[in-house]
Amino acid sequence: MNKFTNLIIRDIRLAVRQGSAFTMTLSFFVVAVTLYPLGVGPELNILARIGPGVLWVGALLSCLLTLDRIFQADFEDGSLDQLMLGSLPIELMTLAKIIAHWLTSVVPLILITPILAVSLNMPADGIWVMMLALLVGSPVLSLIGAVGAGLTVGMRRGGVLLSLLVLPLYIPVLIFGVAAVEAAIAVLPMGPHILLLAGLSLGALVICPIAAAAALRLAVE
Amino acid sequence: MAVDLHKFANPARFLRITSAIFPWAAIVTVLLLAVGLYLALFASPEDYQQGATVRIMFVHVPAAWMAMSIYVMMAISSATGLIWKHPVADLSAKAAAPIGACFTFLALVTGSLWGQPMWGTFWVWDARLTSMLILFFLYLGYMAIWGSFDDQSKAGKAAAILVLIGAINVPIIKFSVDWWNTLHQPASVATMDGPKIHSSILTPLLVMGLAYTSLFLTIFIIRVKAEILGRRLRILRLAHVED
Amino acid sequence: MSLTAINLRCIRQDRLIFTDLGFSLKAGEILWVQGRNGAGKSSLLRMIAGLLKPVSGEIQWKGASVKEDPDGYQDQFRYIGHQEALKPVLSARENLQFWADFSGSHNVSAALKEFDLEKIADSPVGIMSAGQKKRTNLARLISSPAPLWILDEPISSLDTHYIELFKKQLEKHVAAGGMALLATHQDLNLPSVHKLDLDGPRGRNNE
Amino acid sequence: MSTLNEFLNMGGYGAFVWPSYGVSALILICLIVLSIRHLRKIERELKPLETDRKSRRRRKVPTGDTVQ
Repeated sequence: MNKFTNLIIRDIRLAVRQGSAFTMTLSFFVVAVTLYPLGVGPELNILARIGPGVLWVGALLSCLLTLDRIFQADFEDGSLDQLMLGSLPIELMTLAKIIAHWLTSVVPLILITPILAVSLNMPADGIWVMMLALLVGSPVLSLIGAVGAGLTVGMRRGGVLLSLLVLPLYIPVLIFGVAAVEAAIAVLPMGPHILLLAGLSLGALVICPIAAAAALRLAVE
Repeated sequence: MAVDLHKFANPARFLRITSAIFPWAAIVTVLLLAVGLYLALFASPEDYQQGATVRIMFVHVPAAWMAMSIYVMMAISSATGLIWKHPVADLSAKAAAPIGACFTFLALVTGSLWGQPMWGTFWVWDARLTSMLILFFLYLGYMAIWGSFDDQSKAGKAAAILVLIGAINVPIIKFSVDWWNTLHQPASVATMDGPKIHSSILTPLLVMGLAYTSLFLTIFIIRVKAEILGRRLRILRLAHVED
Repeated sequence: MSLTAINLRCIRQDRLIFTDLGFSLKAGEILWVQGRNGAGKSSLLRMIAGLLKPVSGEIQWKGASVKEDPDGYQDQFRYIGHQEALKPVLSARENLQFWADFSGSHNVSAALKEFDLEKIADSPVGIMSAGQKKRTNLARLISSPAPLWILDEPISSLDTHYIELFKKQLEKHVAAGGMALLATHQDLNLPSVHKLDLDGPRGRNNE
Repeated sequence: MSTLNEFLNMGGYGAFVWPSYGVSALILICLIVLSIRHLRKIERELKPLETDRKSRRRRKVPTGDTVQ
């Protein structure tokens, strides 16, 4: 099992040493969300109304930004070949890469959400549920994103294709995520929404590493 | 290096079968379309509530059926391609995709044309129309992935993986959009259910559905033949350059 | 211990690279794969390493087909490709340590000594020269040992002094009963070498 | 005469029924035409290569080392 954790630790160490990956995602998320009040206008009740949707769409898009780096960096310097030839099964290797991406790119988004939520005039318990929903739903972003990244690794302008492939599949997460936050704000039971998000994550956890591994076997040929 | 035409190049048997079916499919399509259009436009009575707009349904509903069933057919043929390495499976999915995209687009256009008299605006975020729109994006993604690989056999496998992941997600998306629709259900909007399906409406609907299916089969045969000959052309050109 | 390939056929982008290609290699032998650029040297090596699936034909390790026990076969070889597979941000030691742990072996310091990399072991790979990077990559052969070496242009950016050093390592490996599959343009006049010329008629083993 | 334009008018909804049939017909016909033209183009380009391959095979047979 230590091969698996070694790979995750190595990827995290790489992300930490190349600090740019962190700051890029966070700054994109902050800038993208602050554009909405500038566009929609500063009325607080409107911002409160669109807050959950804006935050979720922002999280989706900034996660999308970092997706093609999951395999592309290793593909370019040849590490992907070596990783495929290791005795660690490719599905587990892909899962390790996905977990590393989730920790280095998606968790920071969750940590910064409260500040942005306040700027969008979101009530306190809404913020707490927003972070919970992001925490439960965001693994799907990395998992399905990894399948898209695997399919487009090694392509000249894979980034555009990646977003076209992956965004339609993000829609259920967006819908249940926003529903959970709006239910919390309206003091309605948000249990079912969170459970559905968890269901999506678990389902993706099973299917996506296998699909991503198949895509990588293709890319390495 | 001697070039040897591997078995992918000319699946003669498949081509022979399809070109035999083709004339029959074309004739059946024309007949069914004639009967369907006659029933849809002339024979069936106007609906007491919606008036003549119900006639749009005879074009909208079959297109929506075809959009869904073609995507399922693509998923099945891609799965056989991945599992049994059948050489024509990927190409048949690639041939079907543009047809599916056209039917999805038609379903969207006719749906919004139906919506205008009913709701007063061309586009209402109705659950079915929204799912159809997302299905249209999945079709675009599928066709885009074929275009972005230079190695066609790799493109086939990548597209197969994508359509299988898509097929798993379609029911989830459908469920989540319905869930989303009930959450934001403005009281006044009447859903697309329309009148109880009366037999006088059902028969033209079924006939038009069959007509669209055989139309799909006819176009599909043309396109899959073009894909197979296209691959053969690529291989012969390479052989030509090689010697 | 033997590696045999039986009428392999390779097709890439609908183009036939080679067909009916076969060879066999026993312990203590080196197979020198020759051929002009694009003749399929890299494709053959990637195929033996299992990265590229042959359209037809079979690869056997110790007489048994590779498909039966793919994981077992993967521990038996080390593949060195064109690229260095090293992370520029990490130091040479960290890189080798990661790959050693990844393949379950632990003699990184010996590898650094063999390819005399101790001086630059702790500086990031990013600031190293091409030759130093290539030596660090080759040091992987020592830090994670395997009986079969699959080497694709191993000495492309090395100067003569380090080519000799690499040749010594290769001879030591072969003398100890190891095997090597080598694709290179320079003649290393190594002992017990079989040649496989992919430009020859149908790339059959013509030694 | 009146039944014709009354039929075309369709109780005022004609403006939506006819365009939907029109768009459907237009797009399906375009799809058929494009597919057929695509097929013809490929067949046209294939013909010279096919004849060239057959002729090369006839020339090679005497030497006994046929390629295919």
